[in-house]
Amino acid sequence: MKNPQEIFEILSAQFPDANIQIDASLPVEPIISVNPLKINVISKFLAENNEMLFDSLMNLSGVDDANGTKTKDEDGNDVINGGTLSVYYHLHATKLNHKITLKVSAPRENPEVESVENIWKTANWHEREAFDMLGIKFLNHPDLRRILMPYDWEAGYPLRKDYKNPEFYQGMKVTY
Amino acid sequence: MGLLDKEFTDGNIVIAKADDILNWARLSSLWQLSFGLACCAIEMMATSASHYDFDRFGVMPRPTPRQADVIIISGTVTLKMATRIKRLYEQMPDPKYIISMGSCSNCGGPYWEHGYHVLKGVDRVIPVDVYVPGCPPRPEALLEGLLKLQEKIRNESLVKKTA
Amino acid sequence: MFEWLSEITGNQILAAFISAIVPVAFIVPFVIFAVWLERKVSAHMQDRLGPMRVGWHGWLQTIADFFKLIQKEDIVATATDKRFFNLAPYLVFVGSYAVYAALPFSSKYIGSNTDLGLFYIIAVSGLVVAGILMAGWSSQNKYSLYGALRSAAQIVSYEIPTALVILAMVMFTGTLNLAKLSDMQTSSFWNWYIFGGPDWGLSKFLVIPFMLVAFLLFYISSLAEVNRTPFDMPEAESELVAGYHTEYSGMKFAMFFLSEYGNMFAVSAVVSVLFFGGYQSPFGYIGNLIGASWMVPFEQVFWFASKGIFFVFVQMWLRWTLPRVRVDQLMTICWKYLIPYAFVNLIIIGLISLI
Amino acid sequence: MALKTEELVLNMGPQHPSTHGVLRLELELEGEVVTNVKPHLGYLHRCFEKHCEAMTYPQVIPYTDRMDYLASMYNNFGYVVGVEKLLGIQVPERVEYIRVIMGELQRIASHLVALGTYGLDIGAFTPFLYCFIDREKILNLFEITCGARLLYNYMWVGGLSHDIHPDFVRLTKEFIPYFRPHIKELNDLLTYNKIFIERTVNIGVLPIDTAINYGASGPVLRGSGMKWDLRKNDPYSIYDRFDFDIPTGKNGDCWDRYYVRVLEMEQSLRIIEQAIDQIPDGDVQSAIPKRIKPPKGTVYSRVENPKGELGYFIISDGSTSPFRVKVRAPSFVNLSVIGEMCKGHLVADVVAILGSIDIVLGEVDR
Repeated sequence: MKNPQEIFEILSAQFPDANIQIDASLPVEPIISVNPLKINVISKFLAENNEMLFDSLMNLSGVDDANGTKTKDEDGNDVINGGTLSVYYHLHATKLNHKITLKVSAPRENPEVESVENIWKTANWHEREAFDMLGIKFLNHPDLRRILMPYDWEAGYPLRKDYKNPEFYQGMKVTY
Repeated sequence: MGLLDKEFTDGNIVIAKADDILNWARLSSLWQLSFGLACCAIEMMATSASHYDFDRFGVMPRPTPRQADVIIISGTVTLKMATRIKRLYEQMPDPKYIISMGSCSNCGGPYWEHGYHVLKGVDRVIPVDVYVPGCPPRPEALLEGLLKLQEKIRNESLVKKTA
Repeated sequence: MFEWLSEITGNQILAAFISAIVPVAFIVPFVIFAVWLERKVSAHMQDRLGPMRVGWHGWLQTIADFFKLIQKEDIVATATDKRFFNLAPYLVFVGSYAVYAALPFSSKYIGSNTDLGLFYIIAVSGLVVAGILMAGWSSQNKYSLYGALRSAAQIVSYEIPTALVILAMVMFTGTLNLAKLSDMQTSSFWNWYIFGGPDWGLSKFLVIPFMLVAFLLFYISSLAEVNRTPFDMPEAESELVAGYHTEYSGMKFAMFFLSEYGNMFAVSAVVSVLFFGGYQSPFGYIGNLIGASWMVPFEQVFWFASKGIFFVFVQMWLRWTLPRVRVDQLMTICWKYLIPYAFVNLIIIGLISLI
Repeated sequence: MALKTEELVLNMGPQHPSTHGVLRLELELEGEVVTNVKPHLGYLHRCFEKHCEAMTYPQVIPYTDRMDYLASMYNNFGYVVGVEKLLGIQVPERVEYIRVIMGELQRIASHLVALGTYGLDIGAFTPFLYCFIDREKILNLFEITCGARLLYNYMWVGGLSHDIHPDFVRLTKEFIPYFRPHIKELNDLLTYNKIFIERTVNIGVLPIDTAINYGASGPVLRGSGMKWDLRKNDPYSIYDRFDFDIPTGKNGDCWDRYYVRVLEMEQSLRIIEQAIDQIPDGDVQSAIPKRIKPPKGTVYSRVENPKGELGYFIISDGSTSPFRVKVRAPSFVNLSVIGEMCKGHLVADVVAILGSIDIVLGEVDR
């Protein structure tokens, strides 16, 4: 039964080059942020190492941090450029019963994160949903395509803060 | 008695008599397509269960659109589902009716403002006969909607196509 | 019936035509009653009321359904094979309607008193399979194809236990003619074949358990013959949408409905003739008691219809209680259980009939 | 010369009697044997997460109702526990007890629908209607407290929308002895029915480690034999005060998942029995804050929804409306296992397996 602080020490000792920091200032749970291209190596370590045994990925959620510069385009709604999109991993070890939260941030222009699908099979659909909603590309994911939106939806990624509704979709008026 | 009080202006007696029988037949055996979308589908199932029994009005769930007369759009119609509903509607043989159940299919319901994937009302895709308000409408409301539809069919006539 | 008519009218064709109309006059009202009965029975079994608004307790419901189905648009999809698509429902109806020719409604009336009654019934029910395959294949719909193939396999393989049980009965009774069969089981229910047949003796008591087994085997395979639960694989709603009649609408679908219920009564009638004394009354006829012998044939028709409807009720009862069997389990039941039991039963009854 | 056979792709489309709503399963078949299953989702995607970003904290609660519309009490429960953790407020005892009772009643109602529609999938029509009769009794209980039959908006952040009806306790006490024999009746009608057993035993077997790897939870995980229930392993609210045990299956097939739900209904009855007598009195709306403005931060709260582990990941940026809410829906995760379970089975088994994992499309597509 380890608390996130000890896990953070073990991780930063194990992977010195993956600039791992811990941010315990905000309420409820400390978050360990990791380099996006190293996430699969770290996850494999977390899953296999017999002190950790994180065998279940509870939740994988994509978030639009919206921390870029806001500019107004011609008809009034703002466009964000720069800043990051991040992915939060909530891991849980059923046998040793401890939990941690990993955070990975990738630049907004072309957000690329390593896929953890081969470690936890449940990540397959969660990653597809993050791609569908926010456009975060997961490298070497078995079949990365939209899961909830129609496959031929070109009006961008709906959960981004600067998303604008298309006027029509296949002849049907989208907005009210 | 029934013969005399029917004024002769609205079509002659023979047509009126045949109309009544055909309309009575159509309205008392509305076969419903067993098709549910969301929370309203659970209320529709509760309506066809023992407590509120749809079968009393002759409504029998049929699995295939070919044998269905009324399709109850029970739930939120999303853009991805709208094309399928249009195709389902076209598969049904002709004297067919639509009951739009719940505010989601009436006008987009609670998802009207931020629902980027929700079709704001099923009447943008298929012609609706009866709207049943509520989210989800109570089984009694759905039964009342069915009676409204039966009312509408009773007044239809071979001669002049109302809808 | 046919002979009597041809004497009166003089020419054969007219007599044949009239004697063909009489079963239809029985089937259509029976089907209207049976569809209403099924909806009310299923409703009351499920603690609800069933059709109530269409006439007193919904007795006009099926008539309303029939009139509505007439008004429905008759959709024939472009990809279907038109000729077979339109022919299939009538072929299925003919398959179940032809069985009525050999059914003895009463001592006075039987469609045609052929000596090969039972043999004819098995042969004719093969038409139903052809009709179903035609319906499934021609509607160009994957679900219909699946439903049709399953139902064809099911009916064909369940005909073997039916034939074996009929063979056992023929060995015991000595005749294929249904009218003679019913005559032999006269006067009281104790003479019915389920209780060992009319002639007293050791063989009567020995054969009773095996007659019961024969009855059960015959009834189970007749359920499969008619695609009723637990063998209603072809219109297994939950996986095959509506089986072979997915693409049919309006009057063609009504024809399928008509033939399904007609087939149900036909099969129940054969069961009641073989084991429960056809049109014989269990206690003797009121007509004989009060000396009005003209009443007897009508009583016989009453007993024949009520036995048939009782077995139709049992089929409905099974439909609303039992879950559905999977296709391969269906085949295992037939080939690994029903047919071996039918063989053993056949041998034993054969030996007993020698005593 | 070998018979040339082709793969047949069969679409159990969005409109199909057995897909529990609008789910499209693309089956690749060899004859009747399934070689591959590709689910297509999104036919009921109602943009829940976009609404959370535009609404304030209390306004989001009616939308949580509409996610898993068969267990909407428990959806509120998960969301409300998360926001209270973020705010750090403590809810009065009376509210905790009422929430547990409502949650367990909702679990019974949700399992009743699951078992009823599972009977429909296997072909038995009548159990479905008997289950709905009992469910109507529970819906009456909900209706007298919060006025709604299906979607209640009952559990608010820090309290409840209405106090319980004066004779709610009496009606619940009458419901328990009324319902217990009905579980036995359901068992006789369906659970021990020879054909039902033939159709469900050793179908869709899910070993424990694949279940954990795919993140399955709730009756699907417990059916595989793992004793894992959030009410005991990661307790929230006051579940640690009641004693109830966690039923688990043996070999993780459809029958076990079905039977775990039947046993869970009995356990929920036990919890309600214990909780109904100890409801302290007090005001249910005393701890509801006037303006809900939680501090900047994140919280991941998870509760034992009747379908499985329902998790809310809430990120707040200090304003009155959440910055981002991500929902870990149990049906969405349980459905991802269907591809693994259906290989090598027949079409009729795919329907049985889909029925046994009991998914609700409102939750799958959010």
